[in-house]
Parts: sequence; C-alpha cells; structure tokens
Amino acid sequence: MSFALLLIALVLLGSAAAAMLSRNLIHSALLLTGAWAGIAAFYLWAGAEFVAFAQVLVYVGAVSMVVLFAVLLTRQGATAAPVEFDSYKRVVGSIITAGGVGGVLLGAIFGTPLDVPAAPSPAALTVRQLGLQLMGPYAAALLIVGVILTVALLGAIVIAAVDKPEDPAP
Amino acid sequence: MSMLQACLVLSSLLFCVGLAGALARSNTILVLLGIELMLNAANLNFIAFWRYGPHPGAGTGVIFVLFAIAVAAAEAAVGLALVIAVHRHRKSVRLQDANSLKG
Amino acid sequence: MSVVATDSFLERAPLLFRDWIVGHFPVALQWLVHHLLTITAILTVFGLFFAFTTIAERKLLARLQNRLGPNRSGLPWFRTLKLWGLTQPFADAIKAITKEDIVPAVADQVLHFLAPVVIVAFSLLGFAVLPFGRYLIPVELDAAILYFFAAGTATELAIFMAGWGSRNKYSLLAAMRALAQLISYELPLILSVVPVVLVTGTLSTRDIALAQGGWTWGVLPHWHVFTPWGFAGFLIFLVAALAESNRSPFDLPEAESELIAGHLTEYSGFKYALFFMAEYFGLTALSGLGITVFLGGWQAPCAFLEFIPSWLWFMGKLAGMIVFFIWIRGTLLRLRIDQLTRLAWQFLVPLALLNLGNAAFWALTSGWTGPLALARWAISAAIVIVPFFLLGRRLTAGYAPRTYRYAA
Amino acid sequence: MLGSGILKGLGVTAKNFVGSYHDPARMVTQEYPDTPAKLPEAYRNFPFLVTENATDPMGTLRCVACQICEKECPPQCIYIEKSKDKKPDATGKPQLYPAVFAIDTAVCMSCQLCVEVCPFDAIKMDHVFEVAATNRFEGLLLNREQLAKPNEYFHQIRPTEAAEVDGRLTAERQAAAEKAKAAAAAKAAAPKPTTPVAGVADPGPASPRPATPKPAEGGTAP
Amino acid sequence: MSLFPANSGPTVRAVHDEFHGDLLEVSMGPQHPSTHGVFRMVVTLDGEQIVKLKPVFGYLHRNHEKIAENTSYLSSMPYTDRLDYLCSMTTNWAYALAVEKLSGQAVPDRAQYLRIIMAELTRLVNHSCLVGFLFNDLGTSFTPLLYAFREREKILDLFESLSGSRMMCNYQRFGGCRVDPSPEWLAAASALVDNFPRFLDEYETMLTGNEILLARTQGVGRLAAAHAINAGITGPVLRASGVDYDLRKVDGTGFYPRFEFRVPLGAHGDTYDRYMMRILEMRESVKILQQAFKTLPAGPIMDPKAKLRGFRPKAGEAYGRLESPKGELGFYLISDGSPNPWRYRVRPPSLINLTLLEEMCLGHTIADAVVILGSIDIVLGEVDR
Repeated sequence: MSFALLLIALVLLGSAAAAMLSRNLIHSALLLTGAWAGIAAFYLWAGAEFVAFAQVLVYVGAVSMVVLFAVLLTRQGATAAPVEFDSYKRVVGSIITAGGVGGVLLGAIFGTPLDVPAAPSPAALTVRQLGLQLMGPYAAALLIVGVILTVALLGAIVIAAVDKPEDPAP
Repeated sequence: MSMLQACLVLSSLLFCVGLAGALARSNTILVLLGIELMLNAANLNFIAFWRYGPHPGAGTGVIFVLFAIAVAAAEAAVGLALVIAVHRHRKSVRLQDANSLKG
Repeated sequence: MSVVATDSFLERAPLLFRDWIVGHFPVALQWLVHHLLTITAILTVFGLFFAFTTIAERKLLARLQNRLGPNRSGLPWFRTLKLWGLTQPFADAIKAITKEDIVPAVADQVLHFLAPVVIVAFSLLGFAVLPFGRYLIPVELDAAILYFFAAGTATELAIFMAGWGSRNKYSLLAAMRALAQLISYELPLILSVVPVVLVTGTLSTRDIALAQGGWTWGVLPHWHVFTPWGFAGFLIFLVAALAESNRSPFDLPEAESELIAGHLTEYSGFKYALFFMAEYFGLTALSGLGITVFLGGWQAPCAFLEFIPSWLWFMGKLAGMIVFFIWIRGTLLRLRIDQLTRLAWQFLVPLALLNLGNAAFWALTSGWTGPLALARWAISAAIVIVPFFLLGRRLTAGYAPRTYRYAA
Repeated sequence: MLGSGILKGLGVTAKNFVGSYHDPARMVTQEYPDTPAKLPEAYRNFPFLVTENATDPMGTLRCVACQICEKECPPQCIYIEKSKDKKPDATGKPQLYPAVFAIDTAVCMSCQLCVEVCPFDAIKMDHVFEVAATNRFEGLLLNREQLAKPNEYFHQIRPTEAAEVDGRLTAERQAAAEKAKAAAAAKAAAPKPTTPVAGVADPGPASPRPATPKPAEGGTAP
Repeated sequence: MSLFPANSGPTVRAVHDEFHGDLLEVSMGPQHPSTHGVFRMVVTLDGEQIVKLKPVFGYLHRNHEKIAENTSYLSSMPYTDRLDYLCSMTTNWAYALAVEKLSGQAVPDRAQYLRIIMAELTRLVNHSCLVGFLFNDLGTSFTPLLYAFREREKILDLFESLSGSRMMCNYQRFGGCRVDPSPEWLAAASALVDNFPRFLDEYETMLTGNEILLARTQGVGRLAAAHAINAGITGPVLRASGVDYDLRKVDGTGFYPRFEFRVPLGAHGDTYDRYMMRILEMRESVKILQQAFKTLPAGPIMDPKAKLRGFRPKAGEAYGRLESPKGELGFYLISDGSPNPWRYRVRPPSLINLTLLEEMCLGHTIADAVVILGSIDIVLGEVDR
C-alpha cells in the first residue's frame, strides 16, 4: 500500500461523499470537480499521464463548466433554498442498496484469485505509442467516438436551444 | 492486500458513493453527477488493471479510459442539456416532476 | 539532458549554479533539493517578472496615453533617489498585504477564500513545462502541451468560485460571463496549437522548441510563425490567449464600466492582489507557450546572435509579448458577450480547423522543392487568407463606417 | 478587411507613445509639486482684502464695510460687522471699517462677484490654492486678519489689474486732494490746513519689506 | 448532513416571472463607474438582456431653481455654472439671454462674437469629453478619454486665463461679457482651433473605423425620429435620428446667422450616429470659430446701460434658449419687478434626453445600456439641478 494512494483515496472518497451529501448544488458541483481532479491524481500516480491530463481537461475544464452552467440556468425562483434530501426512507434505502452493491463488489475483489505479476513492470506508454495505437488498431473506435461526440454536441444544442416563439415578433 | 486490490477497493467504494448519491438525491443534476462518478469509478479499474494487471505493456486499458472519458463528456453534455430543457418546460429539476413523455 | 561543454558559460550558468547548490546536500536529499530549487527559481523569476510587468504596464499605458505613469516611489531612506518609480510594485505589494481583508457577511466564506488560492496555484502550474532555455525545462513531460492546457482549466473554476461566492449580482454576472468566455476560447486556443503538434509530431514542448532550430542563410529562422499555417495559428493563439487571460479587449468578466469589477468586486487587499497576480501569471505562461510553439522558443532569430544565452532570448521574447499585450490593451475597446462568443465560434474555430487542414497539407507536402515549394507556400497561404476574408466579411456584415448628410 | 481598423488604432497609439517622449503638444503633464503650477493672471480662487500698508494691515484696509459684497455673495459666505467708530481712509476721509470681516471658504464658490460689485477695489481674488485645514469649521473660516494682504501682493499676482486699479485710485485721490486743496485755499481764513495725503499708498515696489506675505496657512486654526 | 452551512444559494433576489423565467434585478448606481455621476438605473435582466430599466435620479438635487428665485439675477449667474459643469459658458449665455430678453437689453457686437466663440469652444470641450467618456464606457483603458482630455485641457487653460476659472467660468453678464480677451489670447485660441482638426483626424483614425466600435455601436439604442420628437429630445441625440433641428439655425441665436456652418444629420439614430454627430459637430464648430476669429469686431464688450447691481427688470416673462452642446437649454423667467425672479425654471437638455433611456435600452444587454447612457450625454448637475 502506498501512502500516496491512501492520500488520493481519502481525498477522492471524501470529496465525492461530501459532494453527494452537500445541500448546496454549487458546492456539490465544485466538490465533485475536486473528486474528478482526485481521479486524475490517481491516474498520474498510476503512471497514465496522458489519461490524467485528458481527465483534467475534460472533467475539470469542460464537464464541470457545463454542470455549473446547468446549475445556474436551472436556478429556480427562490433558489436560496438548499436542495433538501427526499424522505429518509429513500436515503436509507439508497444507502442500503449502495452498501449491498459495495459488499458484492468487495467480495468479488477479495474472492477472485487475481493473476498479479510479482513486480509490476514500469509502465512506459509514450504519447507516440498511444497515438500509434489509436490510429492503428483502434482507428475505427476513434472514428466512432468522434461521430458520437459530434452527434452529442448537436443533440445537446438542439435540446437546450430556446424554442422559437410561436408567433415571431412583428 | 496487493496494490491491484487496493485500487479495486477504491474504485468500488467510489462506485458505491456515486450509486448512493444517484439514488438518494432527487435533483436531476445531482443524479447525473452520481452517474458520472460511477463511470469514473469504472475507469479507475481500467487503469488499475493496465498498471498492475498481467499485461501492462498493452495500452488497451489506457485507450479504453480515453474513449470512456470522451463518451462520458458527451453523456454529460446531453444529460445537462436535457436537464435544462426539462427545467424550461417544468420549472423544476426534480426527477419526480419529469414524469410524462409529453413536454 | 546533459550540459554540453561547448555551450557558453552563460548558457550553462543556471544549471551549474543549481548543481553547485545541490552538491552540498546528501545524496538522498538531492532530488528533493533539485526540485525545490527549480520551484524557487520559477517563483522568484516570475514573481519578479510579474512585479515588473505591473509597473511596465502602468508606465507603457501611461506613455500611450501621453501621461508619465508612476514615477514617485523610490527607496526608503534614500529620498532623493527616484529610480523612475521602479520600486512601485513593492510599494503596491506592501499596501495590498496591509490592507484590510473584507469578506461580505453573506458571502460563501469557503469559496470566497478558496478562489484566489486556487487561481494562483493553478496559474503557476503551467510554468512547469515551458522550456525557458536550451537546458532549462523544469519538468520534461511527454504530453507537456496537454498538461499545460489541463493546468489552465482550473482558473475558470476559480473565477466562477469568486464570482458566485461573493454573492454580488455583478460578481454573479461576471462569473457567468467568465464561464461562457473561457469555454468558448479554450477550443480555438487548443486548436491553434494542434497544427504545430501535427507538424512536429510531438506534444513535448522541448521537442517543439528544438524543431524550430536552424536558419535559412543564417538569418531567416525556421520558426513556425514564419509559415502560413503557423502565422495564422499564431494570430488565433494571440486572440484566444487574450480572451483566456481576460485581457482587454476581452476583459468582460471584470468589465469596469459595466460590472464594476466583476468577480473581483468583493475582493480587497491581498486576495485582490492574488487575483491580479494570477492573471499576470496566466498571461505570462500563455505567452511562454506561444513563444515556445510559434516563436521558436529559446532559439535566437539569427545565427550570429546565438552567443546570447538561450534563456535571455526566451525572456526577451516574453517581454516582447507582454508589451504587445499592453499595447493592445491601450488601444482597443471591449467586445460584448454575444460578439465575443460569436467571434470564437463563427470565426476563430472554423479558421483554426481550416488551419489544421493547412498544417496537414504542409506536412504532406514537405517533400516539395524548387518551384513546387513556392506553390506549397501559395496554396498554404490561400487556405488561410481566403477564409479569413470570407469569414471576416461575414463577421462584420452590416457594420461599416457611414457617411453623413448635412441639413440644407 | 477585418482588422484594418484595429491596426490603424494600434498605429495611432504607437504614434502617441513615441510622441509622448519628444512632442510637448502630446505630453502636456506638469509634475506639479516639483514644478509649481503656472497660474494665469486672471486665475481666481478665494477672495482677500487689500490693505494699503503692509506694516499696519488692519489700519489700512480699503474696505469700508459697505456690505455690498455680503449682500451679493451668492452662497452668502461673507459676514461683515461694521465698526462703531470711523477711521480716515487713504484720502483722509473718515470712513467706517469692518470690525469683523469673515469669509467661510468652505462655502465660497470663487465666483468673483464680490470683486465685481466692490466699489472700493477692496476685495480681490487670490491665487493661493494650496489651502488645507484640519478643522473644517475654524480652519476654513478666514477672519479679517487672515484675509488682509498688502497691495504689493496684489501687484505681484495680478500686475495688470493692480496697475489699472492703482492708476484709477491715485487719480481719484489726487482729484480728492486737489479738491481739498482748493477748499483749503478757499478757506484761506483757516489757520491750519489739513494734511490730506497722510496715507497715500505707494503703488510701486518701494516698500522695503519683501512684498510676499506668507501664503495663507489655512491649517492653523486661530 | 451538510458539509457547508445551509444558508447558501445565489445572492440574487430573483424576480420570478411566469413567462420569462428568472429575472435578475440589478441596481446600477448611484455608485457605479459609468453612470456619469450619481445616477441610478434599476435594471431588470433576463440573462444579460434588459427587460426593464428604470432611471432614478435626484441624488444631486441642489434646489437650484428655488435658490435662484431667492437671490438677485446676478447672483444666480455663478450657480448656472454648476448646472452643466462641463459647459458653463453656454449655460451662462442661455441665462444671460433670458435675462436680456426680460429686460430688453442690447448686447454689443463684440460681445456677441465672443459669446459665439465661447459657446463653440465649449462645444469642443463637451463633445471631445463626451466622446472620450463614451469610449471608456465601451471599455477602452482610458486611452481615448485621455487624448480627449489632453485637447480639452488646452481649451480649459484658455478659459482659465480669460475668466479665471477652468470650468466655473462665470463669464457672461447681462448685456455683454465680463472680460475682454487680449489679442494674445485670441491668437492662442485661434492657433488652438486651427490645430484641433488634427486631433480629430487622429481620433477618427484611431477609432471610427475600429471593427469593435462598429459592432458595439451600430444598431444599438435606436431612437426613431417620431419618438424623439414626441419626447422633446433635442440636440445631437435628436439630429442623430435624422431630424433637422438646430437652434443655431432655427432661432438664429445671437450672431449665428452670420456664420457659415452645416448641421450634420444621422440616418439610423443609433449610438454610432450619436457618436458621429459629435465628431462632425466638432468639425463644424471649428469652422465657426475660424470665421469668428477672422471677423471679430473691435468695440465695447458691455452694454454701457447695463447695470450690475440693483438690477430690476420690469414685470413680465421671458424664455431664453440656446443650442447648448447637449441640446436645447432654456431658461424661463417671470419677473414681478423685484430684484429677484418670481419664477425661475431651467429646461435642462440632459434630463429631457434621458427620458427615453428605457426605450432605447430595451432588448439590449447591460453592456449596451451603459454605452447608450454614455451616448445620450448627461451631466447630473443639470439633470438633478
């Protein structure tokens, strides 16, 4: 167990849990951004630099902005009111569900005989190798992702665009 | 506990947090964020297996994560656009209020 | 990276100095000292650079506006020594530190406090991958460019935190503006750099700077800015960098005439100074990236000027960029938020995408020689100039200077 | 072409930048405390009272407490109390004098109407503009002693106007003196002729004292 | 359960509107960098767009009219300096005009010329200043404003050497002017006026063709001619809407008919037109000034019959108006034969031009509102009186 991993795990889980618990949407979003940054830190720790930077760029840079925008745009009348939890029944139910799922997952992790190499080889995946792989074996996937992104962008614009007023102003 | 297991435990805990949040909250944005968290937890697994798994040389895990990030970004964009659209029609971001197909 | 002994002493001086200091420590601690020294050096150099940028900005703006600018502050105890007011930034710093820190009672205390801290911390991260000289790269990263942009993203969040946490309507409007602006300009900024990555085939700033070495006939440097696609990319980069660092004419989030001071309205004293500092750090870092990517990095412009150490060239170019930004600020007026986003999406992004294709063309035709080389230049130039005119005309459609009639 | 207007603007600012180093028509800044402000003669700030003789300022005030300025002052910042007794003025004619003459410079709006309406050329506008006080009420309420400044000072700050005023006054006084002389001659029986020109002001810089009085140090409350 | 205190949420008092969603009410001013004084706009925003704008003024009310009714005619003269404190020469003149009308005084020729010279110099001061401030509202870092101030300073220095004060000139008197300018003064003023077009050319090179300026001002804050006429708007704001109404031509105030000048007219009535009206008017003012310096007659500057004190016009009423740089500046006086006016009323162009602010701003963004306000050219001293 590495100390760095422990630290990352603490920050990550802490901010994620706080984000889910916070009654203030903006705080939630910002804490979640922190959690995403923590995930990037994990990638960095694991040696996947490129993915870490991509994670920061996409999540901290873009998704968090979109989330904040959404929060601000959906501000309701007297938004000063905190976002309350629903019934306790629901909260307890969800925690039990999550705990159950977690138990299953943990059981699976510890129950599976993982084929772990004795000493992890130093992962050296340069950007060049990554690029060659993306353009070689994964070229089709890359293209499809590109299409998905484009379609999602257009779709998001279409969905979020203001409806045209029924009668255009004279 | 090996390093791989530690990473997997972290990932599953994160998944549980996301799951609990997505289930417990009724605000659409928060539900969406919980789902994002779960997605990220899954990504952690890929990196963990890539790094500590049996075949560290292959870049599959990394590339899969890259694709997952791209798709998650698209998902977030569309999801939040939906939230805004629903809010415009219903004046609410509560999940329970978006209960009919007709806008 | 080993220091070649044939380099001039000045070129090696910073490294020799570092090694000399590191040598005093036990071997186990040397890596730590090595990094700490690097960090200290960056903080000192760019802290001072920031300080003198502020005074340079005030002086240059003043001269542009036919004023004298600050020229009063000298040194304590030496009343007669005026030093052309060069100690002004230190006086400002003392003032900023000693001022009362006012936090509005209704403000979101946590965010209000965190915003300046976050913004300064993240604006400094970008410096880590800039090659300040032939051997002066703090961290050599494979994906340096990606890192640079990733590090810059948090500043947007910080501005949002400041604007939202202040609980001021102007601040909130500014936060919304900042979000819209930064999202819009992130894209052209990155897209303007991608052609260079495409042509050089690397994301490492060190390699990009190295790729621009060499001269034609010893005087014409092989900088990317001297190619059609590089020039277009540089222009797009300049505009996007101005917008990313909230400089005039894109200073909408802190638009003084509209939003008082935008997200800075509720900040005073040291926190305000931190924002100010972060803005200049961001600008400096972006300028550094622009220099590295387009202006040859630390390379000398002519072969016979190579005796000047590379880091001096870098700092000189950096100063030049800053002066240019100040000049822009002294001249232009502010855009409106819709025009700002329109400029990004309808002009810069298409142009940057076309420029990407242009760079691809350039890379594919690298074998053309003789008259074909001229054709290569002409085609490449046409790919950027024609859309520039067409898009520009679309952008300014309906706007023209008018002629007026007079009453009979 | 997009950008041409911006480039032109950059050119103009660059021209101004260079011009600010060599063109005095562009760089108009005066470094004020180092190079004293050059005031035009007509400059007006706050009024002062003209005295004929610097050695006896209170005895030789030109003001005769006619209170016209007090009445005309738009913000009503002048306060005058007439004296109970009379003193001979420059022509020897016994005149009232202001026992109290106060101007509240916090209220004064420097309009110069008091100067214009004064028939005796007794109140004039000063050039001193570095007035600051630590006390808003006492520091800025100037009394007779603070307001009185000798005629030489008037000459110094407004040579043209002072010369004109003095010329007019001397003419008047000569006329008065001749009239008196004629009256004296007519009254030949009278044994003792009056000495009419006791205090005629010497308009020139003949005064041995340095003519500049200290600028009103508004900060010192009385 | 919460990590942070719960009293959170945006700071805004949202005005909830069934149809428009959430609106934001911002009170711009009275302390705001670009409300040109202590002016306040209560702006209701939908995003950045203005859906409602309520101008609030009166923060600088000084009871000017009532004070004037309680002092002598002469004593009000310095107070008129403080109405439109950028153009004291024209406010002085307008007031003197009204009083002269009331008392039937004549004004000598030289004084008439001097008045026109001063009024046109004032126009240069006001318009250059206004254009500079407009650019500041548009977001320049003070550069155009300081260029304008540089030229304005030169004119103000002239005013100071003539009248003793830079802005509070207090120069006009009933029946003439207070001081006769020396030949040196006239030569200096003439030289300054001859050099002024150079400044204007440079200014226009710098900014008139600037794409950002065009985009920011063209089509912004349109004011239809009919609307402007109905609201009683005057001055460059009215002429920018294409209405040919200039009191210098309509009334032929003073000796204006003796001068040759043109009245520029706009076609669109937008902010750009209002800006250009000022620039073009400055060019025409230069022409007037050059003619005036050439043809300035010698002679007295005061009507010999004019009385400074004890001035009692006969009972009656008079309205004196003038094309001030901001529009029609009028003084309405009723005399009952006493030394004080019985009724004293100012028609301030700033205030009346301001009345259509909301109409001009609706549908534009908050950034435009500031610019539109700047293009109307208000001086709060005159608005609030």
